[in-house]
Amino acid sequence: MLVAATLAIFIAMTLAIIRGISGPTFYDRILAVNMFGTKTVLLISLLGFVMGRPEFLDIAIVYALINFISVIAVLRYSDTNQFKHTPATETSNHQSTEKEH
Amino acid sequence: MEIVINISSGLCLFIGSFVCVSGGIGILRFPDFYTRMHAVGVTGTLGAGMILIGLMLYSTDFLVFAKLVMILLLTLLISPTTSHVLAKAALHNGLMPKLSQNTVEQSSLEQESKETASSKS
Amino acid sequence: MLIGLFNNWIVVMLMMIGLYIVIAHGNLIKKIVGLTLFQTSVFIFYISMAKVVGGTAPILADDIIQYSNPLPHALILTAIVVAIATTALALSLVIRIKAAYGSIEEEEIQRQDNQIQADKKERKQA
Amino acid sequence: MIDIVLLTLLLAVAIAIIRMKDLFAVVMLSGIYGLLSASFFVAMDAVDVAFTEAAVGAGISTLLMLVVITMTGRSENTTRHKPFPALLLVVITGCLLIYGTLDMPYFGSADAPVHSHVAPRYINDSMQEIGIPNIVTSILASYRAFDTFGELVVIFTAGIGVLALLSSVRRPDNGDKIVCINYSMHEQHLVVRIVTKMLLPFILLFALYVQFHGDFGPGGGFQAGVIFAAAIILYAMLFGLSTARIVINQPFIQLISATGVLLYGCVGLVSLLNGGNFFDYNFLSNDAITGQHLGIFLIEWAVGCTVASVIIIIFFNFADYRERQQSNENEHNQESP
Repeated sequence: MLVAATLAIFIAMTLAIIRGISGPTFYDRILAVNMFGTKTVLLISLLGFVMGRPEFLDIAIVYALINFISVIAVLRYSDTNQFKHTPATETSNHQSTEKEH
Repeated sequence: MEIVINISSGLCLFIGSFVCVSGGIGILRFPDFYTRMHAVGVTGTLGAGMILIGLMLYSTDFLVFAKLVMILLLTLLISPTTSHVLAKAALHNGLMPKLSQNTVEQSSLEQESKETASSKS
Repeated sequence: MLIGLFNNWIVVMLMMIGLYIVIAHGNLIKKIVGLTLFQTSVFIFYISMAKVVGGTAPILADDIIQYSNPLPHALILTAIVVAIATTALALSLVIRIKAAYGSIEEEEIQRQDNQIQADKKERKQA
Repeated sequence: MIDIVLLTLLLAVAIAIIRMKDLFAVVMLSGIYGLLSASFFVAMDAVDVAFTEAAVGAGISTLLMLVVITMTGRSENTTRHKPFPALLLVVITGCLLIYGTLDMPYFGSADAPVHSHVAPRYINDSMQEIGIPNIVTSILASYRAFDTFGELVVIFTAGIGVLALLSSVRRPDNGDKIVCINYSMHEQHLVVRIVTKMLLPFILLFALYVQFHGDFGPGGGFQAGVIFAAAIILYAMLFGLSTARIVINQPFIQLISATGVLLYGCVGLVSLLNGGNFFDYNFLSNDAITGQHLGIFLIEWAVGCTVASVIIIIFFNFADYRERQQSNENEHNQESP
């Protein structure tokens, strides 16, 4: 069951990476990084049990904290004009999403 | 007794992994940022909680158990906060939700309510 | 062989990706990201070298006989912190370059430098 | 098996980084890259390294790059110079390196040359010689203390370099405007502020735990320093740089960073004066093991102080430069129309 859960986490991580790469808006990327961070916390906890030495869970705590700090940092420093959401800043062809804007 | 604990922890892990994978599919398949965030926000907390509870049932050492509880508490505190901040920042920076074509009036309504909310705060 | 050397090959590929970014991209921040990739690939190389099949983390416990090699871990641990310090130094150089040239594209900076050189020469000839 | 999956994901992320034009996306992906490589380190039993990489690679380095991007602009110029010679060079070098790996010992083999030289001594004798369970800490702080001293001086020098490049004497009249910017920016972040206030004591306590627990589990001065600095950075981000500077002012933090290096050097000198070699902790006390414990304790503290304060210095100067730039721009905008 532990191995199956690890596999499931891997699948979720892969999907998050795909969203992080394809993106369209930069909030999607932050979301992907955030989700990836949560999944990494779970992966580390699971790996400890899979490998038989679960006493190193401190690492997972650090991951959770760092994940929080980096998301806050992104939002704190995205206040300049270049991060205002306009269709021109889109990087891929998903611009139809913002027609109403 | 041992069998009961094993089965229940396996069940927790299974539910947790299922929720995690469905969250992953959600982030990939949903049409716009807000729905994606909904998928991640809901499944992130629930999936993490279930998997951590499953691991708690597995653990034999008290210290390991305590650390898992700590991770669970942190996740419960941090995950909703980040979702909240993310959605708020996206809305403030002008990213609008994708709406179907016949609800444009609704979107303008929403714009108004947003403005009143921001003037209140 | 495929499984036995897979880690090394991935490390080589990551390293070459980092090198390619450093050579082919003109943007200074992208170059720094490339350097980070290169550094991380070296870290991965060392750490995967330290692994022993069947071993566990090098923290002594009573009922464990086989440990992974702790020496590369100690080397890389310090290297990571040094890497962040040097990256920060590089980034602050980028900030100053941006302040001085108004751009962080390598070609633009070079063009401005050449311009200054040419101006100086003209002034000398005059 | 786990490592193969993780390495493949790493490769995919790296390839995506090449192709990205948006620097913000590049930085986000490099954050994912850091998290992935840290998970790989856990799978490779390198718990101490994973600890450091998690805090540094995924947290601090992403954060610093982000601050710089907001100052220097987000999009990359699309033209690459000489992509084909570069590609050729890279492919040739890569092929040579792969040819070189054919002679390497296979992954995980216990009789590889790496494992035959000094490592057995560390694994077998460190409990008798040093007396702490975490072998990585005993190598880092005792067997190779001189190495670590060098690394610490490098970090300190990098801190000085950042100071020399970015710091400036703050004009007092500018302070009010910066406070104004901060105020307008943060009044809406109520929820995060409350959560952060709840979390901060926990993070600081956790940093201390990591500092003291480094002998028995993953942790130590480097990790604790980074976590401590991360807590201060979080505070500075949400409550404004000027508020954070009241808590930790610049001269104080500079003093701490220098004190760390000095303390480290002094431990070596004391052991030298007591009749041993440089960094021979056996001579710090009458009992060899007690001496080792004392030496490692002091050195971990020195490392923690210097790392924490250098990272705080770096962040403060970056953020300060950014705020000054922003207030200058605002002034400029107000004057121009």
